[in-house]
Amino acid sequence: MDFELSDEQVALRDAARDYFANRWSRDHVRDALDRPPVVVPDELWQEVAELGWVGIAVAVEAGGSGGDVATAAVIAEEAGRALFPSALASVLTAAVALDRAGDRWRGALLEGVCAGTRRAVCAFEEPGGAWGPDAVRTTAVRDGDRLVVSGSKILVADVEGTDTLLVAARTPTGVALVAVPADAPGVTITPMIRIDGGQIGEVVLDAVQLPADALLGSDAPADAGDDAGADADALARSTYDLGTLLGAADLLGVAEAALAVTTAFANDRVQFGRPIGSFQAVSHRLADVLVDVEITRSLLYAACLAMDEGRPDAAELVSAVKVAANEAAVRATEAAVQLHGGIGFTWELDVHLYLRRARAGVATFGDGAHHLDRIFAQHTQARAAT
Amino acid sequence: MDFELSDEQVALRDAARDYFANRWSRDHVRDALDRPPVVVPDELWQEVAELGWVGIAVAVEAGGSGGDVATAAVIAEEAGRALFPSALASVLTAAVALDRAGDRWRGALLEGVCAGTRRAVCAFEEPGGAWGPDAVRTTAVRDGDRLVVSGSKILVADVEGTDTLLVAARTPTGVALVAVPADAPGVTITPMIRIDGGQIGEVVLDAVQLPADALLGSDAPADAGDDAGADADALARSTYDLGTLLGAADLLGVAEAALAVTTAFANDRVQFGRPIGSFQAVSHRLADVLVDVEITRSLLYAACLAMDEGRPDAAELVSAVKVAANEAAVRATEAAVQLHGGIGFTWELDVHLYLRRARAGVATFGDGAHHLDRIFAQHTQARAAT
Amino acid sequence: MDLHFSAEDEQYRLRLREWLEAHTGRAKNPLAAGGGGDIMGALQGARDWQRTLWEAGYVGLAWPKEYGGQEATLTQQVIVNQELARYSTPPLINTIGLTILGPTLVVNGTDDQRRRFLPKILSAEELWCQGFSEPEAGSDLASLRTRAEIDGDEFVVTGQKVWTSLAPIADWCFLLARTDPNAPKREGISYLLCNMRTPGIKVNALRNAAGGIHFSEVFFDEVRIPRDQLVGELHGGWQIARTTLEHERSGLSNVLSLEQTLKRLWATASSLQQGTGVALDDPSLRREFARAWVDIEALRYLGFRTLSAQIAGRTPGAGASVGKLHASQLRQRLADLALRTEGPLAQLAKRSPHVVDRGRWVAAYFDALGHSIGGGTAEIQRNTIAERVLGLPRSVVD
Amino acid sequence: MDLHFSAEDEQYRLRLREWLEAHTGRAKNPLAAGGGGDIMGALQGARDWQRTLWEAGYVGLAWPKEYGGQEATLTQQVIVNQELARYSTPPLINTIGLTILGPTLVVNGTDDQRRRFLPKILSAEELWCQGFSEPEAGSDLASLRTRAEIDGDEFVVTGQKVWTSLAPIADWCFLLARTDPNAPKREGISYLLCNMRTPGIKVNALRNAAGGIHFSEVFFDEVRIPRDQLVGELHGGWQIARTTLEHERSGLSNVLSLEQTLKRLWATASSLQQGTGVALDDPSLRREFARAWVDIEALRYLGFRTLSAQIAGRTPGAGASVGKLHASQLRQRLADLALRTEGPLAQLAKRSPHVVDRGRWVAAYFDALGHSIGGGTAEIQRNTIAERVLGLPRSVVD
Repeated sequence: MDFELSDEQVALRDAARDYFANRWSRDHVRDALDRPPVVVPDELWQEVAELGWVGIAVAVEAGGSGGDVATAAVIAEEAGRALFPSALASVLTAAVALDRAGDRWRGALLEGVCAGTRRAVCAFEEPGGAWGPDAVRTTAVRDGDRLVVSGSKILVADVEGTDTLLVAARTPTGVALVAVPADAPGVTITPMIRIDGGQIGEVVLDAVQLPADALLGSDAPADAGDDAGADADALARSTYDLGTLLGAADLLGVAEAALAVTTAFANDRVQFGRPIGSFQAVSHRLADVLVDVEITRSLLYAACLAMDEGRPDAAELVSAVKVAANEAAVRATEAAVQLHGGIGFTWELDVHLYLRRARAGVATFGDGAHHLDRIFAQHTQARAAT
Repeated sequence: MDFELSDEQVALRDAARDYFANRWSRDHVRDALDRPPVVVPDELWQEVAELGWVGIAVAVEAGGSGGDVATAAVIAEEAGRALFPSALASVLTAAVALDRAGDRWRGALLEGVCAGTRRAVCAFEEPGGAWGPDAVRTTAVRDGDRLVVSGSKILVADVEGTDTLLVAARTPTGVALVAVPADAPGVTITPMIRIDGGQIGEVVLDAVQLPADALLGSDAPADAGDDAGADADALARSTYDLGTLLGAADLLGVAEAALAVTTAFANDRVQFGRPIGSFQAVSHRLADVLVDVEITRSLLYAACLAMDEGRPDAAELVSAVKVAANEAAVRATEAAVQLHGGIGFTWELDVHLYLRRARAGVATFGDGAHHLDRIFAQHTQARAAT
Repeated sequence: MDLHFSAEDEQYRLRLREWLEAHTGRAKNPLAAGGGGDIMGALQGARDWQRTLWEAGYVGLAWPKEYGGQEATLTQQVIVNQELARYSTPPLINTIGLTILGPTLVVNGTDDQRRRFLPKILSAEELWCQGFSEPEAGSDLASLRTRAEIDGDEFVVTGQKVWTSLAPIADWCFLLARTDPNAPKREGISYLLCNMRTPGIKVNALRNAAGGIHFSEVFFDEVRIPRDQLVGELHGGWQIARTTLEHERSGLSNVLSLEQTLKRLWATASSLQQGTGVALDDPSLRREFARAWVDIEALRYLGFRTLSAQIAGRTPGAGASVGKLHASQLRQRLADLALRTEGPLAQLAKRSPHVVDRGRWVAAYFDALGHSIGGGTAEIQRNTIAERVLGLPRSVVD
Repeated sequence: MDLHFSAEDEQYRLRLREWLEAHTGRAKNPLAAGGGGDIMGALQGARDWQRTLWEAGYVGLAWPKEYGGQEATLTQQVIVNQELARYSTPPLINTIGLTILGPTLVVNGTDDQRRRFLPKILSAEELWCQGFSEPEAGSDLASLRTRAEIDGDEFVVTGQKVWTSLAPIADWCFLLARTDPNAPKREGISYLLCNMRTPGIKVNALRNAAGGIHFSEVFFDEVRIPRDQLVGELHGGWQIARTTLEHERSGLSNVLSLEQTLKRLWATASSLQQGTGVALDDPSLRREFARAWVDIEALRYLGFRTLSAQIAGRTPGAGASVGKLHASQLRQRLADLALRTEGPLAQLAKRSPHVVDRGRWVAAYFDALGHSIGGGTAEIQRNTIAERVLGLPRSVVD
């Protein structure tokens, strides 16, 4: 039994932390707030792809690095810590969906995505104020040998520069991801702006005509028999869960970074003749943040293992870690603002960048109430089943 | 405009505080926990009645002291501070209901109650887990010139030694208080035990036969015309609100007492060479309790004025002060336990007595969630009306 | 206890309403309108609005008539506050002068100072900024390092101030400077009034976390201030400033803005789609809205109690610090509630498509975080309550 | 990262389950049963149960075989914890000896001490209590005043201990006493083992806030302790005790009891009538139940991480203090949730008609409040985390 990072994961973490520290400045984020969105320059994207991080959780034979969910979470956490754009997690997630969708989806697109020459992202959320697959109203309707997708997506992460959208759409048997070329007729993409400068957009799908096999996995009813592909609904949901988990890892990185800068500040800043970190109003608040962070990390590891093992409690643990990560990130970054005092409230300091990323992350992949409701429902189902 | 106690109210407060300090020991409460309930000895009851406190809010011509709701709250708060049994507030509330019910109810019973020779209390709550008039299922049905009351009441405060129960029962036009002699055939009273030793009981009403005019106020439909008495439903509800308000005042007294003993302890107790009150972990928690207390007091005064003036927002403000008082009392008494350390957890110290009274008070007349729901509903109604 | 307004008071309210009905047409917030446009015009508009209100007798209600005030009753002050809020009139541009310096001069100023400065604070002819905080003296204000050396009939001031609101447009600054470097830290500080056009002053605007400009650094390089612009005793500035800080913390204006905020948010939550219904269908959210209402009412009546005590000639007691702490926490809870109400859309920036209420709530969130820092952090408020109200030993010994 | 149990481990689990199936019939909590009845019989039953479990190889898993332990892997320890919880077996009577003194002796004891004491801790033949806290030395434990003077081959101990669990029935006590009154406060303390039958010891049971008896005062009046019952170096007791306190804070046992509590409360909330439905129909309450589940899972996996670090030979790091603080807060939230679930019935005492679950939840509430005091208050835990994990300067300087 081992419940910490493996030596390889530790090495990866250190490498990612070094890389981001050397190649990515938080000043990019600050500057881009005035001219959003924050984007990863092509050169850097190429580098992270070559480091194997875009395809980190894609099978080696499909062009990826063959890592597990826990390994992907290491990358997402370090990206969060460095405020590196979430594009990495977004494309990484879409790549995993393609990889898991079976042989049909391995090949040029997925290899290109892993190599950094092409990009795919998922589009789940829609106008209407609710998160996740259950709220999807976009439809994918079979019309002869065509699949017709109609609907409207918002908050689609890292949508610009993407050549393939994995659009979550309703089918007769649930929800499925449908691969939609970004330049397909009927697709209109409008930029939206995130409070942390993050690149998101609105995607309107006006009766977009696609080949019948544009759908990832099978949407045939369960009793229809022998389809060897992945079940489309399960794939769509587990993809959303993976996104949620990586979102939580990102928030954990943000929380730890905010805690670290505030701890350093509390050690340095002298008022009333003492470092302010010696006042319990400061030190106890930071201790509470550390508890939040450790709690989140523990749940993150648990959720990673559960997803990797395909355990039935995986979805519940993913919700659990998102609940914890939301709180940890908000508390850590709000404590950072408060405990820095006036200086923490200036544009020049990084504190507000962490706060923005935290608040944007909370509003992505579900807030606490959303996930607590999800946990309660799953718990009740589980009890009813036993 | 004046928003503090009047000089007379201040004098009354000081007199009550002195009286309870001299005549009531918290040791009575502690001792009685092993042999509940805590009761007021007859001699003391006679004294508080003679001081005019049982009939404090009853009109002078009906045998009372003619005080307003704010004056009654002064007494309730001091009783809470001293952990004097809640019987005072219970009987005081029933007396006000009788006084307001019109001439029919002024006379021997009410005069006796004010004089301390007779007792009446209200019975609202029922099995079923919800608080207040809306949850009443007990019925009062007219049968010729009789009124037949059937149902079950629990958590009836100070029920022993009472000769008249004002039982909340459902009528065709709402809820009404019905005066039921405690020894009427069909009435069965069973003692229950409160965690603070308080005297409560279960009252089962098995088709209790009463005269037709046993109902306080009129339960005729509003358009039935010219009844000069109070409206029974409004009277029942405002009586419950008065009880709630006095319950909040009691909790405020408890919170202040707990804050005071803890503040004194924090000044005296030395650890690490300093009074523990100089550690922010202690002092800031007590400062937060003070904020809770001041908030509660402000809302208490506002609710008293609103009730005295019969303002439409009175019910909302009563709910507001109960929400605040519940929190203040729990936070103050839990802080008292925690900040006293091990010693605060012993039977001999009074700290747990305050905690018990606080928790019992929270569970009486509605918890925070109950009152927040009530406020929301009233707000929504008010908006719909405008 | 009696919260009735007298017939006379109600008459007063009626007159004010009539006046507001007639004047609120041109009272649209001129500063807010000036976002990217005609800044100087907006500034003049803001000065004009304060002057108009003052000429009508609704500014400086508590101040002596001699200096342009009204000597109105506290009840009338409450009425004015209530009605200005009801009509959503714009804030007054010279707030810092009105709420902090004015009351200080009434108590501690010389007759000449009062005559010279008070009327122009009221009319907004002279805008004021405050020079208290310094980079190394925030919560620990008494550690300030700005020096004022006496040279003949003048003070010569050198140092740096920070978190100064309005500095780029202010005409005057009231500041604290160290006049005796050898005295204990609280005993060598003086309170000075400085014309912002004096040579040697440099203002450097600071951008805040929300991206806006509300604060500045102000550098003083051998700035000469005539000796008659000293307020109170030489070296006696600390005590005066403390009083000033207490003025800063009183008042009911918080309630009014919080009430407006809740009202707006309630409307948003009642209409914002959430799944098959609206955001406010969520029972937990409903309770939090009700709770916010409770907290605002509490703040209102806490303010009334403080006023009552003042009317009765008692010291305001705990009210001021308690009110400030409660208000700043409440403002944060309300801002957090707003973001949760927005759900997924809370991630959207001001100018984004689909943003709710033009991004008002993210702005309110940043604003709320600032509120528990500015004018004394929440931590310092708790110290104050613990020590001065509860009588606990000092946690900060220096 | 890998949380699989090996085939061998699963085999081990299976054997344990078979054993438990065969033995849990008579494993009903003997102490709980003994409320007002046969106390001595209940005590013997509790000792017997621990002995039975030990003889089967399920007590002292981490301890050296030489002294009656199993030298089992940490994974096996986890399995035993899990299965004992699953079968709701009664707690072990000699917990303090097992979790605190035993590990201390393994590290700091002499060979003789280990041979003499460890096996009888395991078999529950000798019950232990702890003599650390004193009336004037609670959070500030190093201020303890109990003296131990050396007289020939003996220590002569005089002083008072408090908050001592099990003192009236314990056979032995491990205690801290000041052996050098002139040394700095942490450098003159020694760690002693004392037979509770020694003349001069007086035990005075204390009633706690809930009305039960869990703690005692223990008075030492010139109690003579042989010199070979000193653990570690003379005057070196403080360092040993610190280690002891860390042992006290580790372990996964909290998770198991919290899990049982949540399960029970969930059942209650699903059946307790509330208006026209049950308590758990309230959506806010549902979220709080889900949240409690999250917090318990977090504690579980936090425990696993601490274990993993131990297995890998690393120091447990933040885990212990963090786990203890989180667990005590969680226990309180859960108790508060229980009382809110009960609604109006939360006011009822244990033996009252209509009381829910025989008053379990009020008892749990008192118990939870005690948990954030006993074994280091929450405040002390936060100090520890701030100083030792985050590296902040000490807030308590003495």
